[in-house]
Amino acid sequence: MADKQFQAKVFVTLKNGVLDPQGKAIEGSLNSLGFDGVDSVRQGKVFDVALSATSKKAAEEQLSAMCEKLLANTVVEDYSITVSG
Amino acid sequence: MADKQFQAKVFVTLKNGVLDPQGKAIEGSLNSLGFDGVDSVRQGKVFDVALSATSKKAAEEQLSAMCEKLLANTVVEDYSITVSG
Amino acid sequence: MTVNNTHPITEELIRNHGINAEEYQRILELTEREPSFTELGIWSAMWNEHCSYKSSKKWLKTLPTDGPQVVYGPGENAGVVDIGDGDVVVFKMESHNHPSFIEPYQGAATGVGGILRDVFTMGARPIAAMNALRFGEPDNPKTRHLVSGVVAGIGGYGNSFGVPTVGGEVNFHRRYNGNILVNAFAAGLAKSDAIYVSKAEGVGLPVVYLGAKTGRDGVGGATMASAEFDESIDEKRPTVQVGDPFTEKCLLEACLELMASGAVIAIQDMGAAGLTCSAVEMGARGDLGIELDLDKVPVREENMTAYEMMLSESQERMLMVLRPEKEDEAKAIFTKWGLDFAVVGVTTDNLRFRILHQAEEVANLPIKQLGDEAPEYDRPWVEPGTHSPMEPHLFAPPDDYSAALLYLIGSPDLCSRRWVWEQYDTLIQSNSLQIPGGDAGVVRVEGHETKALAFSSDVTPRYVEADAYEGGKQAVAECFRNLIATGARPLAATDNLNFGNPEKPEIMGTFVASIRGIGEACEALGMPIVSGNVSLYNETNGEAILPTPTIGGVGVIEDWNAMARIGTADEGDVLFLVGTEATHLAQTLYQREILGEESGPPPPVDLQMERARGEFVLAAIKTQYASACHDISDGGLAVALAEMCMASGYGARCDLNITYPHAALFGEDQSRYIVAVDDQWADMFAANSEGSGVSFERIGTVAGDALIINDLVDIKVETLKNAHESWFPKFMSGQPGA
Amino acid sequence: MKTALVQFPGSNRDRDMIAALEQIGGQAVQLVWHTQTELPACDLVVLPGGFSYGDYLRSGAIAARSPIMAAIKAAADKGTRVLGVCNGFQMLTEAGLLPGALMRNAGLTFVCREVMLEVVHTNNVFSSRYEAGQIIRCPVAHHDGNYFAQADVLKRIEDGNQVIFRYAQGTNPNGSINDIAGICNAAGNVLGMMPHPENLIERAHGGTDGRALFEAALNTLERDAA
Ligand SMILES: Nc1ncnc2c1ncn2[C@@H]1O[C@H](COP(=O)(O)OP(=O)(O)O)[C@@H](O)[C@H]1O
Ligand SMILES: [Mg+2]
Repeated sequence: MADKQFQAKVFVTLKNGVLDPQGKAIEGSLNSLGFDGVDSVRQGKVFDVALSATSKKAAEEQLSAMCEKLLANTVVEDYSITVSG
Repeated sequence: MADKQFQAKVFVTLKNGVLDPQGKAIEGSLNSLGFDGVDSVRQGKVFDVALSATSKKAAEEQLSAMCEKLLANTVVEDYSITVSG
Repeated sequence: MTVNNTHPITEELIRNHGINAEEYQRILELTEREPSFTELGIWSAMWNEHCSYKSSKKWLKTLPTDGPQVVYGPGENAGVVDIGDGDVVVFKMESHNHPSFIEPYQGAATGVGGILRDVFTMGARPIAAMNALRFGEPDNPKTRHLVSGVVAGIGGYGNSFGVPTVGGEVNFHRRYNGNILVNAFAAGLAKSDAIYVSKAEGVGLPVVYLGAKTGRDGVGGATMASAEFDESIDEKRPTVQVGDPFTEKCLLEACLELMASGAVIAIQDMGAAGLTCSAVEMGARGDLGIELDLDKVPVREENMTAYEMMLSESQERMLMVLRPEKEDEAKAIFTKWGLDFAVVGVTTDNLRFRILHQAEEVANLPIKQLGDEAPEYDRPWVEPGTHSPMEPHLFAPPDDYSAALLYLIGSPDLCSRRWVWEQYDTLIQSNSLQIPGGDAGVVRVEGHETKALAFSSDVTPRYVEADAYEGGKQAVAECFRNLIATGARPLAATDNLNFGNPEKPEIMGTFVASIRGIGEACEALGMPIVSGNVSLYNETNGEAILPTPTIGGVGVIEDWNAMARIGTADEGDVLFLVGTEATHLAQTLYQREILGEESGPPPPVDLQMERARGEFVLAAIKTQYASACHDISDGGLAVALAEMCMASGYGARCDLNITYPHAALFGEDQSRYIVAVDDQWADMFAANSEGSGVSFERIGTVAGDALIINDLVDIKVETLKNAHESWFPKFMSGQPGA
Repeated sequence: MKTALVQFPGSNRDRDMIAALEQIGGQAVQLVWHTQTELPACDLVVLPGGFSYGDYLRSGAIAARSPIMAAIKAAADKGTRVLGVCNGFQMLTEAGLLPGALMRNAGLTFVCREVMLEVVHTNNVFSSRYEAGQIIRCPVAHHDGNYFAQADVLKRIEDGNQVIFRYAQGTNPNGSINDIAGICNAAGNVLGMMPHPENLIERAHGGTDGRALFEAALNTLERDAA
């Protein structure tokens, strides 16, 4: 069965309770820039992954394997995946 | 008029054609880890911003101002915003 | 699909390539027909100011460039200087001003990447880096953002690559508001019999592409680097490139392995107008033609035109002429390091630069003319005016000398740069003997028991602005002094000449006069210029930067056990002033920061005296009389004493014979040092200076926890430190009071 | 003592580390390339500092997934000494040989300066030549040295006397939780630390406080006795 092309987005964000120096700093600068509506900022990563797989499900499985193996450090990070065919 | 709470996601990604050394390295690593279905990886940032504004529209305006001023380096990066709440 | 390489050659297109009417005429003659679009791009890349030095060549030729120690002078990727025992030091300084203003992090980072490549292309492993930075005034809204971006970019690249940053400069001035300067210096170490140059040899040999893939990065960048800024700057943004220090580090290791394997005949890094400049250089130097097949060039973007590939400034790439029998071995090395390796062309005997793309010829030009017959201009220039001397009595004394000193050492141009250099890895390679904070950075020569090299970067733009000739001399003299102050014998220098629009006779005049000064000083102080870089058109909306000819000097220390430092004075040591009481207050920081004026002539430099005093101090350090040493520069004697106190943690008690107190303390008279001497040697030291005819004065002793000068200054060292250390962090954190 | 040092693309303090190991150990270090799958016979494996893979994705993350890592894990389980400094420490946490993670410095910038370290425990093969509670000088040079571990993990390593080095006298340069600068595994044969003892081992470095760590790890006393 031939492979199909998929475009996926993988989000990797810090677990709650893990401190986020970058987010904190950005929050601070935003406030000092006058954006006082900002209550909190957390910084995460997003990966745009182009991959080929036999099915959307197969693609999703591969992607979560990638997260477990490399893309996320599950000690401090959570991940989520969205695949569009 | 009282402010409402909004949860926003801000995506900051490299402009097309701009070299993405990180994405390149991750791509290589995924391939050598056996994920040979992976065709390309581009890495970007995602910011989870909690903010209060008078309206969704106001929130969106504030957020794009934040991107222009701080969150994105518009010389090499594009940004997109989604507001919920 | 096939890419369209053709494009009508209109007058506007020609103008947009920065080519004027005469130049285009010349291009027609040399091409012997109307150039193709790709050819026009190639001509413009080779003939723009950045690559051709067409405005400056005439004057650069007047600089002293040789000496027994010089192995390769200007013209190669970097200068090469003999340091004995079969070792050479390879160094150069280069600007990345415009890119850094547009995108401070990447602009500065790729600037560092470029200069490192210049050094290791020649076969040298980089061992030290410096960066000379000029920013607009602190309260300019752009300044903080530019400082943080540039510093992070320099660190981001250099730290990851793994070279210690051992020195540099930071200045703030209104005249850099719209046009900052980022000058990066790098030095490397090599064996004198293992130096590689760009001159190709042999016909029919493979031309190999090495390193990272080609994208559309910086297409037109070389043209941008020579264009004046205006409000339309945003349109120039796409030409900014992203650096990849990781790939550069792999490229370094791969190139050094490759060279060791004997596979390299000629090698050249791809800098401005990458493939074009590097290929033409190799061919023209070696009297060979070069033929390139662009279909073989590793690309990372689709549908790239020949024009884009030839002008791309994608980073971390090199071009090499290879010994054919070594191809497999060479390829294996690059595969091991995960880098591209592609045979993209061949050397020919027809002296043509021939480019094929999609099996069509897109360029066919005379390679020698491309390389050597760039226009050379004798731009009109006017001799800059000079100022009559200003006596000390013309300057108001401070109400409170302690307060004035505290203010000065806490001011933007004199405060500690720790905030900057702690973001740089100053220790990597385990050879750093002196890191930033002293007069020059010092690193050991690996594989040698006692030898070390010293590096300093210097220029005082306000002096050059006031008197370009004296200012040029002073830049070299201060560099000489900073090297001497560590116990190094100055060997040679590189320069980075940053000026405004050379088409303006006044600017050209400043350029000419400062080169005259630099040349005379280099001659007199035995520091030939072995490499350099010119950056012109540093203007925004018609206002030029302060003329800023940065000098990067290198000196050798035969035995680092006999080295001097700024902070090693011990309680009870006697402090000597080498030189005489200061009288010059015009163009000093005292005048600018305390009196709020910038006027008059800069302090003149007597080159004979500079040399005599330098050699005396050097001898004193080598014979280990000096327990500490510091040259006197910005801020004068009082600031120099304060800097020594802060560095050692000890106070000092000084009694000076003084005619004009404010001139004596803050005057910036040149060619002066403070030397600390163990009191048991003090008389001997004094006798020696008498003997050598060098003027000196015994000014005090190292004692207590406060700096005390006559009845004028009395400040605790702790208080000095706080004032000195606080400005930069405060400023960068956006706190008021900075 | 046979020593092996693993090199990754982007390692750059490997040469500093090799110099220190050879100077103090008096023996040539065996170099191992990251793509190898077996270690040479050795008693000590060193993961050097630097920017393996440019520190892209996360510092040490990609290196921690390279082929040689399995062999290093196996060796560690068998009791072979493993030392990770700076980027090496980051790899050890990423590879799961040590708990916790090294996050971006609290100040967000790269920091290179000398700090003071408290030697907390001397119960292992790396710190045994120091006195417990001794304060030593040591340089740091990193961008991601901000040690973090979830509360339960933190309690476990503190109670298990696995915190070997702490930033002392208010010199914590990166915001590390509990001022943690270096930790070892429960067995005590794997040590990770952010500071660079290899950069403070001879007069030219301005101090030798880093030597004792290598003397211990390399058993130089035993060697000298023999
Ligand atoms: N951008 C920089 N990077 C590294 N070191 C710097 C930088 N700017 C200044 N320094 C260091 O700060 C110290 C003071 O600088 P400066 O006042 O220019 O020295 P000098 O007056 O001796 O020329 C020197 O050791 C210099 O190397
Ligand atoms: Mg100096």
